[in-house]
Amino acid sequence: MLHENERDLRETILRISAVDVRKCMKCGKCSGSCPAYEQMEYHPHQFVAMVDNGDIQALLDSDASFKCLTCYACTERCPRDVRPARLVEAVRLLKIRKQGQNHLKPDAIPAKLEAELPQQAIVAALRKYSK
Amino acid sequence: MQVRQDWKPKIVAFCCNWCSYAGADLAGSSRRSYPADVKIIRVPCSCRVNPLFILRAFQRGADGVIICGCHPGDCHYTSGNYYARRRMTLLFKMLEYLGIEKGRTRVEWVSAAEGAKFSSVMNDFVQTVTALGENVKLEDLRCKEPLN
Amino acid sequence: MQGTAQLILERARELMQSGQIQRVLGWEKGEFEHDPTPAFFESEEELQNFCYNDYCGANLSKYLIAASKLEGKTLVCIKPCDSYSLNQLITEHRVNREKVFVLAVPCPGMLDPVKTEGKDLSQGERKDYLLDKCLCCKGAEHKIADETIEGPSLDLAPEDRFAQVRELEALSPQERFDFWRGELSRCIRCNACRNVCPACSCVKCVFDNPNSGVSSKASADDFEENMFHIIRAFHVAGRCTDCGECSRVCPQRIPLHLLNRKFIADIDELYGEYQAGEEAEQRSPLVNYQTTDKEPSDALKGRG
Amino acid sequence: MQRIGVFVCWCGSNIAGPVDVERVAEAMKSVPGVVHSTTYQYMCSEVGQSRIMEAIKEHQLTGVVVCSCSPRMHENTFRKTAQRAGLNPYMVEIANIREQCSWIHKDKEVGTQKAIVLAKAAVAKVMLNTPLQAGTSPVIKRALVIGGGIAGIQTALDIADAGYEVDIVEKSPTIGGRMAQLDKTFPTLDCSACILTPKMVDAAQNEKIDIISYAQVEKVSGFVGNFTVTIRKKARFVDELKCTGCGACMEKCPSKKGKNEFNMGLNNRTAIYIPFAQAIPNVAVIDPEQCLKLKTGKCGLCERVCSAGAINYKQEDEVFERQYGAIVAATGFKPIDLDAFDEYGYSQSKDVVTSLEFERIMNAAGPTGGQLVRPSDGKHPHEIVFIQCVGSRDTSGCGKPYCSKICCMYTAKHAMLVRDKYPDVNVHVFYIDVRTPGKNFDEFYRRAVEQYGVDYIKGMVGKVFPEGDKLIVQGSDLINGKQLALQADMVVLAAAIEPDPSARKLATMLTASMDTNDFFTEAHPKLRPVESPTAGVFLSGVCQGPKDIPETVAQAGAAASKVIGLLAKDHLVTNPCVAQSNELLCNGCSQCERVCPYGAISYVEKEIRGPGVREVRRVAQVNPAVCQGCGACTVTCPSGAMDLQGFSNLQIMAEVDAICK
Amino acid sequence: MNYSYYPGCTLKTKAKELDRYARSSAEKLGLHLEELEDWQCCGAVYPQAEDEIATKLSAVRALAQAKEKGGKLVTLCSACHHVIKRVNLDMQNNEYIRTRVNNYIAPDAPYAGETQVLHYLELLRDELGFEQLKKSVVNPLKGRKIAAYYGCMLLRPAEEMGMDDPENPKILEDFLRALGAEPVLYPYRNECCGGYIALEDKGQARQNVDKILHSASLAGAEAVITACPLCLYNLAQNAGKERLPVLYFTELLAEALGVKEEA
Repeated sequence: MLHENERDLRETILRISAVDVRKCMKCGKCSGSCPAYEQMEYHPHQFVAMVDNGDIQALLDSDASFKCLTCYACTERCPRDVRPARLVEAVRLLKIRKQGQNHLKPDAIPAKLEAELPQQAIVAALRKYSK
Repeated sequence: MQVRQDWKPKIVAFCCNWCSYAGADLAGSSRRSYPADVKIIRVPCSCRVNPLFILRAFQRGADGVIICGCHPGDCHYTSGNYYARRRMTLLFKMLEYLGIEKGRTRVEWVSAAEGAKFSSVMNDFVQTVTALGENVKLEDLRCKEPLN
Repeated sequence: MQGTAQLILERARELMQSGQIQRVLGWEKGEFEHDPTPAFFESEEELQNFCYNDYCGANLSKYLIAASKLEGKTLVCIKPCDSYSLNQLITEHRVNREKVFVLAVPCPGMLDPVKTEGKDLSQGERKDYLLDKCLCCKGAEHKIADETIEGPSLDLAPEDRFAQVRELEALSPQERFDFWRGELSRCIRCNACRNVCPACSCVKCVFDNPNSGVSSKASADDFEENMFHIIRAFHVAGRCTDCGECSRVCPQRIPLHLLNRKFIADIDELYGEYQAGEEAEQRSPLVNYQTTDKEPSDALKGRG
Repeated sequence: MQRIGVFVCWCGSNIAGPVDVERVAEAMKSVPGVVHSTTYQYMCSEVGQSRIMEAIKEHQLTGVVVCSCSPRMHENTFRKTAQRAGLNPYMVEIANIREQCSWIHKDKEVGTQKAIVLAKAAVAKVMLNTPLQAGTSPVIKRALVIGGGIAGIQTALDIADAGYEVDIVEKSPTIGGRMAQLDKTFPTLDCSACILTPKMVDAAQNEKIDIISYAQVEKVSGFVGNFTVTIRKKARFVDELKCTGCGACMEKCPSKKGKNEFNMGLNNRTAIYIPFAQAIPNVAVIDPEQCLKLKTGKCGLCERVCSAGAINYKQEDEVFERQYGAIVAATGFKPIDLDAFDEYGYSQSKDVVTSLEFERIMNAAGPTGGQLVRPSDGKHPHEIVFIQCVGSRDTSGCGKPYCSKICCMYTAKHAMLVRDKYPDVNVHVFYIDVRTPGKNFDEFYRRAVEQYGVDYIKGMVGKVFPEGDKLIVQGSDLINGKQLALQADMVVLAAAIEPDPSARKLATMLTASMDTNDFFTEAHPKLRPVESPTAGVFLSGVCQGPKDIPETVAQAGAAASKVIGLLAKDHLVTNPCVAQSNELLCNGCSQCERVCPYGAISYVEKEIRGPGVREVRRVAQVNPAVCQGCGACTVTCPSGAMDLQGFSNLQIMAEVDAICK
Repeated sequence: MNYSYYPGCTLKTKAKELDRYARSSAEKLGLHLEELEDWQCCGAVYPQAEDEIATKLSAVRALAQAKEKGGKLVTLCSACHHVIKRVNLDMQNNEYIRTRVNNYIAPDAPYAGETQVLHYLELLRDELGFEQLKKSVVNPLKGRKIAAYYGCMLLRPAEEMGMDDPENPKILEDFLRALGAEPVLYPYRNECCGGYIALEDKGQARQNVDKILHSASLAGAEAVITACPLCLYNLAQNAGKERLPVLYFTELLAEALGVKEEA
C-alpha cells in the first residue's frame, strides 16, 4: 500500500503527464535511446517504473529530471507509446512548482550569460527550471 | 414535464449476428461493462433493420436507438451493411429534419474482435442520450407507463 | 389549350377507330372549369366529355396500373412531369409497357384552383396562379412517348426546389420540430396523398394490413401522424419523382413534398444526383451502394 | 394458445452471482403465455437438458425460452434438446443473460432487472415463432486450398488421402512457401528442405491433388458445399506441360537484374527462372518486367535453347471457374516492412539484415553458398548482434501489437548455428522476454546460452548506426543498469510477421471475417479454431495467427479433417431462417431482387387468389437453398410482403415492445 | 502566395542572419512572408503537461492571427516551429486545452487549430518544391560537402511534427542537393546536441557536441548547417576538440540564390 502522500503525487504526475504507465512492457528501449543516460541518476525506463510503483519521492529528490535534454528520442522510439519525456517533465514541474523550489533563480542568470548565448536558451531555461 | 431524479434512458441496440453481437459477447466475456440501459436485439445483419423497428422503438418509449454491424467490407453477407449504411443515413437525416435530436440515433461498425469498442460505444451512446434526456418528441403517450 | 385538346381528341379518335387502342385515359370535364377529373373513355361517345385545360394538373400514370390489367391498349395523356412517374412504374413492373400507348401532351403549366379562386386571371402573372409543383417544373421534355402532340410549354425559369428544404434545415431542431408538428398535426389520414402517389402503389399498404404490426387506419396521436408520413416518405425514397401530387391533393394543404424533397436532396448530395423516372430500368440509390459511401456519423455532422 | 416454458440457467455463479435467477424465474411466471418457469445450475448439462425435455412433455410446451449464455454458444444445443422432446427446434429462443448481462453488470438489482427484460423479450419473440423445417443442399466433393506453403500442402495431402479431390492455388510460380526458404528448423535443427521437399513431391504426384501455381483466386460465389470460384492463372510464357526444368534457358538468359525473391533480394536472378532447385512444378517462368523479348521484342534466346519447345511469348492469362464444396485459406505470412524502424539502420546499412535474409545467408543453397559473410563487403563477421521484437508487441502504430511467436526460437536457433559453425564469432541477443512455450523449446534456448555461450542481454536497442566499417549498436542492459554501445559487424533484426497482403482481398471474397491485424478470425477461439465463421471456409497456418511449423502442420491436419467431415456428407441441412415472400402482398417491383447478394430471388407471373383477389401478377419467389437469410430484401419491400423466417417483422417488433415496456 | 511569418525572439537578437537570409531568399523565390504583428515569444519549450495553459497562449495568439490572414504560418527557428506546431495540434485535438485556452484569450471566433504551420524548409519542399528551388540557384554550391544537422526539435515526435522520417530524414539533404552542394550523411544528425542543458551543465553539452561533430567530420563534412539558433550556438561555442564551421541553412540558401550580399 502506498502512503497517502505518495499516492497523491503519483496521481498528480499521471494527470498532468497524461501518461499511461501501465502500457510499459519494460523493454528498455527508451533508456537504450537516451543521450543523457550517463548524466541521469534515474533513467527513462526507471521514471516509468518508479511512477507506476509510486516511488515518487526518490525522483523528486534526484536531479535526474534536470538532466533530461527533452530530445524526445525515448518518446519517438517507445514501442508502447508511453512517452517517458512527459513523465520527466511532470516530475520537474512538481519540483519547481513548489514555492521557492525554482531550480534556476532569475538572479543567477547574469552569471551564466555569454556573448553568444541565444535568447531562447534563457527563455527555455526559465521555462524549464523555474515557475 | 415531470422528470424522475433517477431517470435512466431506454436504449435499443440492433446488433448483427456475425460481428456486433459477437463483439457484444466479447465485451461480456472480457468483462467490459456498459450501462444496463442498453438492451440488444439480435438480427442477422444490419440490413435487416427496418426503419419501422426504429420508429416503433421510439414510439414505445425508447430514448435512443443504435444499429451495429460489421465494418464496411466485412459484412458476412458481403453487402448488407452497405445498404444499411445508406438507409440509416437517410432515415436519421430525416429524423433530424423533423427536429428529432440526432444524438438519439447512431450507426456503429463493431467487429467480433472489438469487445472493447462495443463497450466504449455503448458507454458513449448512453452518455449522449442521457444528456439529451427523455425522448418526448417521438413517442406514443399511450404506451408510456404513467409517472409515479 | 383549346387547340391542344382538339389535337389530342382527334388523334385519340383515329387510334380508337383503327382499333390500336381500346380506351383513353384522360381528364373529364367537371361542373366548373377548374374541376376536371381523371377518367377512362371507352368509346368515342364518351370522349365528348374529354377535356384538357389549365386545370389538368392531375398525374394520370398511376391509373395505368389498373389499366394494365384490362383487355387491350390504353392511350394515356402524359404531361412532361408525368412521364417520370410512368417510367418509374414501368421500371417497377407495375405498368405493362405493352398495354400502354403514351401520348405525350404539352403543358403550359397548370393552375391551382385554390390560388385562382375568386381572382381575375387577367390581373397579375400566370406564375402567381400556377400549382406549386409547376414552379419547379422539370422541363418540357417527355421522358417517354409513343407519339407527341406539339403545343405551348411553360416558359418559366424553375425555382430552386430545395430552397424550402434548406430553409428548414437552417432552423434549430426545436423550430423544425415545431414546424412539422404544426403541419403534421393537421393530418386527417384521408389517405389522399397515398392514393394519388404514383410511387405508393402497393397492392396492400402496410398501414392497412392488420398483420403488419403497424396498421393504423386513423392516426390516434402525434406519433402515428409522424410515423405514417415518415414511413411513407421512406418507402418512396429513391423512387419518388417529385411530381408533387401529394401536396397538391392534400385537403389540409400539408407540404408533404418537403419530406420527399429532403430525401431527394440528401440522396443528391450524398450519393450523386439522381432523378427517379429519368429513364426506365434505373437502379434506385436505396438498392445500390458505393463502398466509399459516407458514414452516417459523418453525414450527420454539423449543426443541430 | 401458446404454452411457453422459461428455463433460467445459473451457469454456476457466472449468472447466479450478479443475477437473482430465482427472481427472474418467478417474474416470468406472471408473463402471459408462460406456463412453466424454473432455474437450474447448468442448463446445458445432461441433467439440465433432460429437465427441459421433461418440462416440454409434462407441460405440453409449444415454445421454450432459455435464459443463459449467448445463443452463439448454445442455441444449437437447446434446439436439439427441444427436438429430442418432440418440439420443433425453431420454437426455442435464447435470452442472453450472461455475456450481455451478468458479466457486465455488477449490481445485482440492475442485473436482475435487465435479465427479466431480456427474458420477456425472448418470450415475446417465441410467442410468434413458427415451426420451421430445414431443407437440404448438395455437397460438391472437391476442396480448394488457397496457398501452397507447408500449411496448404499438408491440408491438401490430408484431404487427398481421404479420397477427395483438392486443388492448391498458389500465387508464386512454385509451392513451398516460407518453409522452403528456411535453413534449419527449431528445436531439432533438421534441415528444412529435407523435410519439406518430400511433401512437395508427394503433393505433385498425388492424383487427387491439382497444383495450380502462379495463380490467384479472383471471385468466389455460392455457399458451403457449393462454391463457385474463378481462378486466374497468370501467363508463365512457358508451357508447363512441355518444360522439363532442365534450366538451359536460365544459363543463356542475358537479363540478369531481377531481384531474387527466393533469396529475399540478396542477389539477382535471370528474367526466365526456376525459383529454386526443388521447385514444384519444376518449370521455368518468365518475369515480364525483366524479359527483353517481352519488353523490346528483341532477344528470344531462351526460345532458341529450349529443346522442349516450351517457350511461348504469346501465352496469356487463363481464367476459369471451378466448383468446390469447401475452401481452405492458407495464405501464410511475410515479415513486415522495416520503413518505420529506421533507428535500426536497415535502410542505411547492408549489414543490417532481417532474420529471413539471415536464413538465406546461412543456407547452403543461398546467395553465399552458406558462408556467413557480411552482405556489404563479403568479409567474415566477428561480432553479430541480434535484436528481437522488431515491430512485434508494438502499440505505437509503427509495428504490430501482437507477439510474432516464432522469433525467440529462430533467434536462438540462429545464434546457436553461428556459434556452432563459427566459434570465433561473438553473438549477442537483445531481448525483452524470451518466450519458449513448446516441447523442448526452453531447453533449446538454454543450450544456446549455456552450451554455446550466446550473450543474452535483457534490454532493447535504441539505435544502430554505421561508424567506419562497424555498426554501433546502442542499447540498454537493464540487468546491469548500463547503456551499451556494442561494435558489431552484422545486425540481425527479428522482424515481426504479418499476414500476407493477399489475405485481405481474399477475406472479402470469402466473406470471412478478419481481426484488426488482418488475421482470419476463427469461428470460436477455443472450440472451433480452424473454422472461419463463414460456413465451408476453413483456416490453416499463419493466416489465422502466428505459429511455428509443428503448430501449422497440426492445424493444417485439423482443417483437413474438418473439410473431410464436410465433403463426406452428400447433403447439408440448410438454414431455414430464410426470406419468404407473401404473394398476396407482393407488388412484383423487383426492388428486393436488386439487393439480394446471392441471386436467390426470382419472379414469376402467377395467378393470385386471395380474399377478393383473383388475378395474374408478377410475384417474387425465394430459393431457400440459396438464400442465406440476411434480410436485405425485407427492408426494401414497402408492402411487407418479404419477411424473414425466424427474424420476422412481427417478432422483432415484439422484442422492441418488450424491451421498451 | 502570401504566408504569415513568425520569426521568434532569437531571430530578432542573436540569430539575425538566420532571419535576414531567409527573408531575402524568400523574396527572390517569390514567396511573400508577412511578419505577424505584435507576436510574442513562444517560450522556446513546448509545455508537455496537460495543465499548462498560460504557457501556450502566445503560440495560440500567433496561430489565431495567422488564421485571420490566410491560414498558413511559416516558422524558421526549430524551437519556435516545435512549440507552435505542437500547440496547434493541442488546439485541434485536445478539448481540455482548447476550451481553456480559448477562455483565456477570448478570440472573436474560437481557435481550433485551423492554421497550417509550415517550417521554412517545408515551405521550400512542399509549397515551392525543391525542383523549383534548384532552377532558381545562381551560384551552385558545387563540391561543398555539407553535413545537415537536424537535432531533435524539427523531427520528434514524428507523429506530431510530421516533417520527415525521424530516424532517416532527408529534407535538409534534398535541400542541399537542390543548392548544388553534396550532403554528407552521418548517424548523429538526428541526435540531440544538448543545447537546452548548456546553461545548466556545459560538460554534458560538450560531450554531445563532440560526438556529433566527430561523426560529421568522420564522414567528410567541411561545414554543418542547422535551422536552430540554440544548436548553432551549442555546436559552435561548446565544442571540445572537434571543430567545424556551423552555419544557418538560410545562409547557404542566400548564397546559392545570389542574395547573400544584399541581405
